[in-house]
Amino acid sequence: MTLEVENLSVSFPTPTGEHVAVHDLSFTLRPGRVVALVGESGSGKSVTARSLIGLAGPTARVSAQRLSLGGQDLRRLPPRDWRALRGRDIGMVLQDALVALDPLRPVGREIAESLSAHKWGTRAGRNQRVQELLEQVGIPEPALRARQRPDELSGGLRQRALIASAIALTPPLLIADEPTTALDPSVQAQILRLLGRLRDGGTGLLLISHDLGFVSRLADHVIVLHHGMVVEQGETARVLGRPVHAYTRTLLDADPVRHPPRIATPQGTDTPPLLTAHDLSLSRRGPDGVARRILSDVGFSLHPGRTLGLIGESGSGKTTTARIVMGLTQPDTGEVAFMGERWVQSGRHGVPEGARRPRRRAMAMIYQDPLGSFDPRWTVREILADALSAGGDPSGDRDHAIATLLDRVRLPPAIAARRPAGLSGGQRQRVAIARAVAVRPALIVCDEPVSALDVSVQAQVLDLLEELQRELGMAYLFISHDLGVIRRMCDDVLVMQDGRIVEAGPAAQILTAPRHAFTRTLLDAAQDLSAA
Amino acid sequence: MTSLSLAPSMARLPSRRRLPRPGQLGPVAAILFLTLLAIAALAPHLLTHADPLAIAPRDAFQAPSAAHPFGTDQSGRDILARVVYGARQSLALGCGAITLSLSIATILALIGGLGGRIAEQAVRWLIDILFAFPVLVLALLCTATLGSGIGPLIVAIGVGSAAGYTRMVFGQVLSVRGAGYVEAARALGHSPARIVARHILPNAFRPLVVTATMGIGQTVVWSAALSFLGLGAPPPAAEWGTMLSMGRDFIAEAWWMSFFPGLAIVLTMLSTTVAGRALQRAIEGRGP
Amino acid sequence: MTHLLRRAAWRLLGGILVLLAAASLTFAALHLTPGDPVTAILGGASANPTPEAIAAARHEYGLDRPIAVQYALYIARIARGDLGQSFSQHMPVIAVLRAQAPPTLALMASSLAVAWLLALLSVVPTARRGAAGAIASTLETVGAGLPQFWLGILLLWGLAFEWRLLPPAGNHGLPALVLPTLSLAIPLAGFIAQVMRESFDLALDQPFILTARARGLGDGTVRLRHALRHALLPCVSLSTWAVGALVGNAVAIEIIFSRQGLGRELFLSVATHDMPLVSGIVLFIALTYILAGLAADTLYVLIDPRLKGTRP
Amino acid sequence: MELTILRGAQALGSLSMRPLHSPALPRRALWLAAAALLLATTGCRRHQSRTTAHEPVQGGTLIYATDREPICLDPHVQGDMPQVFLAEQYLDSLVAMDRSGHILPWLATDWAVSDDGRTYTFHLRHDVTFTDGTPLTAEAVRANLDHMVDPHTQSSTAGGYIKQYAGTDIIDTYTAAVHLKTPYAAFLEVLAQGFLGIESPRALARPRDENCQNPVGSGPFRIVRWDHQSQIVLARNPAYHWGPPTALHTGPARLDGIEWRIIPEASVRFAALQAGEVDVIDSLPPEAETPAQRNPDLWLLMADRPGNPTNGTLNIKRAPFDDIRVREAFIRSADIDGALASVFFHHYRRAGSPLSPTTPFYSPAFEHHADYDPDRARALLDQAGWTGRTEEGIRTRDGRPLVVHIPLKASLSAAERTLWEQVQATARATGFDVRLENGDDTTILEREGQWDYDVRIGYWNTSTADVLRIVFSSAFLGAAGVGGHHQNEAGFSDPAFDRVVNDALLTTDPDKRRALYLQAQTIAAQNFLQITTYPQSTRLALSRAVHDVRLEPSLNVTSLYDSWVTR
Repeated sequence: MTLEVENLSVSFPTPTGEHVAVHDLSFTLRPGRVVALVGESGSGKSVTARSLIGLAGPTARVSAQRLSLGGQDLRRLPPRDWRALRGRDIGMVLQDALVALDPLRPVGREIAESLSAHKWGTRAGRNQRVQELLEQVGIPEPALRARQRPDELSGGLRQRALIASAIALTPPLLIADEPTTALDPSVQAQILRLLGRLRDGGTGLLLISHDLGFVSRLADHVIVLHHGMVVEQGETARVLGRPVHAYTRTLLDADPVRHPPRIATPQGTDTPPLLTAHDLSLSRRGPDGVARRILSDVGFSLHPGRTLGLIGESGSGKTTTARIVMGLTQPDTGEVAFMGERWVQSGRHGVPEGARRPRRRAMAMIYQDPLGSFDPRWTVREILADALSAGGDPSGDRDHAIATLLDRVRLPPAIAARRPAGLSGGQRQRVAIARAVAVRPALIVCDEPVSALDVSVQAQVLDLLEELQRELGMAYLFISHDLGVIRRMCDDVLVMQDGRIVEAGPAAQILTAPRHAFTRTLLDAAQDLSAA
Repeated sequence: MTSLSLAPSMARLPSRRRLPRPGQLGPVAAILFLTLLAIAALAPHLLTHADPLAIAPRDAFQAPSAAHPFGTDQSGRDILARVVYGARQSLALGCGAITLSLSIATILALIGGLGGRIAEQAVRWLIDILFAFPVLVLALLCTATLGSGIGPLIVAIGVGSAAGYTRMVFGQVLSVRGAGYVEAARALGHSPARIVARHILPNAFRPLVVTATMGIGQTVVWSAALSFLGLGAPPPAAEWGTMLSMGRDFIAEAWWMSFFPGLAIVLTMLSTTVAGRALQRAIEGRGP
Repeated sequence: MTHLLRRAAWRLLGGILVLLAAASLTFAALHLTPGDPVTAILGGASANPTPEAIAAARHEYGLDRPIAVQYALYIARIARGDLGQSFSQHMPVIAVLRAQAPPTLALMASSLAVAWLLALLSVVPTARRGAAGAIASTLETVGAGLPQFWLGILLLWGLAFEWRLLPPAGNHGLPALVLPTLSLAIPLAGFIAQVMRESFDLALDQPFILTARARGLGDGTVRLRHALRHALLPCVSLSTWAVGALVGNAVAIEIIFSRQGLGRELFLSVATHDMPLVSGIVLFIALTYILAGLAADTLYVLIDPRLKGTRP
Repeated sequence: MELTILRGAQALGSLSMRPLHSPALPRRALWLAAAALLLATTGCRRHQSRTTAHEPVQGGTLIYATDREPICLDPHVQGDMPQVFLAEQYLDSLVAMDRSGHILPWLATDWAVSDDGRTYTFHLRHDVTFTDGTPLTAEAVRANLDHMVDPHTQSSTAGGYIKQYAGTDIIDTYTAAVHLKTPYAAFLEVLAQGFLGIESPRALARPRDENCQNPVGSGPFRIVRWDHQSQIVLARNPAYHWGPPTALHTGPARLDGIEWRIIPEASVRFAALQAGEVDVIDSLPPEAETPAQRNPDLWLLMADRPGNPTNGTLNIKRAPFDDIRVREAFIRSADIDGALASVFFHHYRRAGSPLSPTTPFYSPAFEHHADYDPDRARALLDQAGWTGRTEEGIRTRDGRPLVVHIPLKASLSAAERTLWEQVQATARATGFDVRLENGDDTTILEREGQWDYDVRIGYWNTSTADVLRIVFSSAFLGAAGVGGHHQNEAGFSDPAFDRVVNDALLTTDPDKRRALYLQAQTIAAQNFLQITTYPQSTRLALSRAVHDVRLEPSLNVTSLYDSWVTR
């Protein structure tokens, strides 16, 4: 069964006029083949996916010269036929199974629903089928898992469950919309293999992703979308190997993996460490009341002007470490010294916030979600003015200071009057950076500063951070789950797993010759995913 | 090129923009009615020439007519006039009560939100306790204690409805207290006082404008309920709830006696709600 | 699991606190009130008790003791579960409650049930359905704005007085329950529906709804099986509040429909400053509210299993 | 006025009423028609049988709906009207009274009064047993009288009526000698009231609050069950054959039982009657009277009650009413007739005299002694020196405004409330600032105890002119306890008056008493102590299916002993 799309256009009426989400998109998807839609947020990938199963929404105006599945014209399909088609002829996998599966129901029921929706078999038969499917997608103890809810499953398992529910009726075609985004690299690799198996099993796959590396591993045919326009399409090897369109090239170059690794800053041996942490550990009581160790004797030191990378999978304790360093969370044991003085001290005679406050300006933070860190009522000007006043900025001329800051982070002065909510992700993160440098800190803690951004923007922000470090000479404590980013940014690296540091050392050495097994798996996963 | 229209039953993109809300004219009507109320409260004589207190026993129980658009009551007083003049009473009650209960709520919420663990737990319990007393029950107790009349009524409703608002403001304070930007401010080394003043207070209380607007209507209803139970303003004062309860004894003979005051109450409630919603959208519009 | 015990204990403590506070508040309220309960005890419309009678009554109810003593005795008695003797009813408070609580509870139950029914009918089929949704939500706003007592009067007038479809007086048989129930249920339905609609709309925007549709599920199934459950939580917590409010609103309704019940009893006992009875009723209401809270907590977990153990 | 039984159509004629000023009427008539039609279709269970059976029918249950629920079913305790209404159905009295005020035998076959008028010897019937099996004996009589005056009983009526009671001697099983401290000519009259009904001594021996729930008498019915706030169920007493001489038949009651429903809302109560939910309602609200007359399925039974009519008593212990001129001015500036014409729909007659027309020894001479007369009122106020005026037009005397405080009990009926609102409005025209002050009953009783009022709204139902002594003589000035229930609400104290009313108790000679009570009425009237508004009255509306409902003469309370229903 083949899906043929010719000049598909989707548009939405908006107060300001017709907004064209997708324009003249054409491709053909055959069983056993993989077509990839690549592009950054707002490029129209998802709209396309939804249009193909008739779920673009009532306000959407979908038009095409040809839109047929196995010869059946989809353009004037009555709702009931659409329903019959969904799940049976085309399956759909969304990103993040935690919300893509009903969080209140056991995954087994969700999968069974794909069967019952099409009156497939008896109840017993369906349950049987559910078991098979779970096994097929490689979930151990399927009987148990079927009774668990998404939040009770690990990221990898639940994503597999989601896929299982999509392929329940073995549809010839499968649409995967960002199937691996926000997953840890190792999990991404597993999903990659699973999708590969499905393709080999003869399923036609429409793969939607922003991750070129991931796409290159799977797709036969790549379509690069930019603002709803097709900028380039063709054989994967050709498009990714010899891109003709500039945008494609920027996308490729943006991939941190392609960026030369950082040349380590020479360590000023004479200078005392800017920041030292000793056997920090912390345990927290979970909702079930059971105390869990989330950090165990973590210790490290960071010298002025250098960048220390903190890598590990989600839940490995990276952010907790950062918060303790920031003095926002009190550890159970251990202490932190900053600029040679006691900064954080566990136990009763800890350092009072009052004693920290004068030195706080010397340490700034950049958050993964900048928006949440801005007061929704404030304009960019107010935000920066506030930061400057905190930094005890001497120059009387606020507006000038703000202008210089904005210029420093490559933002137009006009931004000053706007609220962060109205800005793009990249702009927001730049404002966050501007706020951080406003206080002229000696250390900036960066918690996943780019993981929420499109690749091209990612690259620009990373460039900016490097540049600022060169100019202002501050040190970074840099947290990321992305090896590429770490390789590019860091002098030294700490690898964390389950709240412990499993390996530490110079980036060059760790990322080339890892000693610890976990580090190696991380690297392998990254290898699998990075473009050929 | 052909265009296929998809059945409306299908999912939409997660865009919060929707069809125009039920009647953009809703808010307009609401504002109009509220202005009318304001006039009635401030300059009632502009809306009616009749004297709300002048009795004419022999014109009692007249059905709505040109002379008496809303009819007359059991003493032959013009009901339109009484409804109009009653607006001041009722609005005074509404505004007074909502102000009182919101100030109670604010104070408790701040104590609970910023006063440390014990204060927090204490406030939680206090809210529980207050909630265990339905508004009317508390109000009954209050009026039993303070006697009847406007002042006690305001206190009664104010205290009675405080629980709900306290819980709301308290929750707001807590969520703001944990917000990312408050932490960011701490990280910048701002003093707690400054953080409270510049972040927590403004953000916690921004929704209060809306709440207050909507609350007025609710409190008007409650005060009417109390006057209805005979605890309202002393005669001959025109007060909607009192008129309503008086009218109920004559409902079979003169439906208009309780219908029109009730209508006034309902319209007040509705228009404050609608206006409040509009206000909310406006704030959110210029907010995040 | 000690942790779970601790939470239970905490909750119990809270409950007791609430009850104690309720008791003390009523005690205070009724001792601050002007007017000697004795005049209430002996004061019918045309009562003229002799000095001996009054002295006897004062002594009988311990009203000649100092306030502090009265309070202590009072709390002690309540702790023993003895609510005392209603002096306006000439019978034990417990007996009054036993007689008056059932009708009110029945009224509350039926009102809550009907309110939920109306809310579901108004929201589930119309949410995100353009005009229908707009109309329904307008109706909900109007409904929520109707004062129970006014609605009650109009229903009484229309359906009982003029059309004689239903019995006017609200004590005997099921038909008599209809009008009071409606007057309480319609506004409540408005409130619940407003909350439900909002969360229902939000639920419809969730990705899992898209997934469900992508499986080929019909719209109705999606709404009922997936969206609805997510929309229930806030409505449940609203309902616990409603349980409290219903008792309050029952006062007016029971009076209008001349229906026996706690609401009316409460009103009368406050008017007669019948301290034991008032505090008895208030305690009962507080207890109902607490129990409703517990019930809601269990419901929460049934609706959203993720909450298991997380609720304090 | 004499007992009036209004029968449907002719009721319209017999009632002197002007057409009602209400354009709503035709509309309502229409409704009624529609309603009647619906009634027929929805097949409502009563009112159907219009066959006016002439032969009384045995059996059946009658549903009686009243406004107030007794707080205690034993009328000795407290003593409020709802109690005596119920008592009439299950209690008998020692003596009965007929319409002309004569005392007739009942439980007591005959009696002798000693010359000093301080000992009454009662000879009882030998065949009377209470429904708990206890026989009626002299012992029982003593137990009852002792019970009434026992402070613990908390009697505020019966106890008050026999303050003079000293004790009872048992002459033999069926003969009791009742001793009084002082002569008390009204003794037999009050004994005839249900308030002083005779209960089973065995039942009385129980704790008061227990007896309150199900007292036991010897009457035509016995109390079966009391569902509080809902109904009281009574069943026939099959052994009953000692009915009062005023009854229409002898032997057991005709009804199997009575359901005594409590429906406080007047409009609901009337609607229930129209809907056939109940057979009889009392306290028919004025606004429902005309519809009731027009409803062919209903008939009305009404009678004024004896005693001190509904009134506002002026507190003469403090300004402004310590000045008789101001009192007269106030009374004359209150347009009661206007009120009776509006909220009372012309159904209530004005009462001008301190006694209700149905009271023994009532004199019509005072009906118009203080009618509405604003001009005279103004003149009087000028004389009294209330010549100043505030900008609102309130009169003042040396700077102080002419304020009249009137506390209103929450339990006051809508019509009554309106009446005083209208008094407020009319009195304002002559310069009175009348303050109507709402409050729950307890708070207001308290104020009354403290003499903290200028006008006290009340009434006093009793079968004797001796009521004048209770409401005006100095003997009743004393505040009783903290609650402070002085019966003499005016604070009137006049030795001459006291002498008259006390003398009236010493003689049993009707003519002497008549003369004395005429004097008493004169003094009370001349002193302008009350705005009397309208007589208290019993107003029943009954289904046509109900027959022979009687009003017991002493207080005109409902008696269902003779009644029967046709279904």
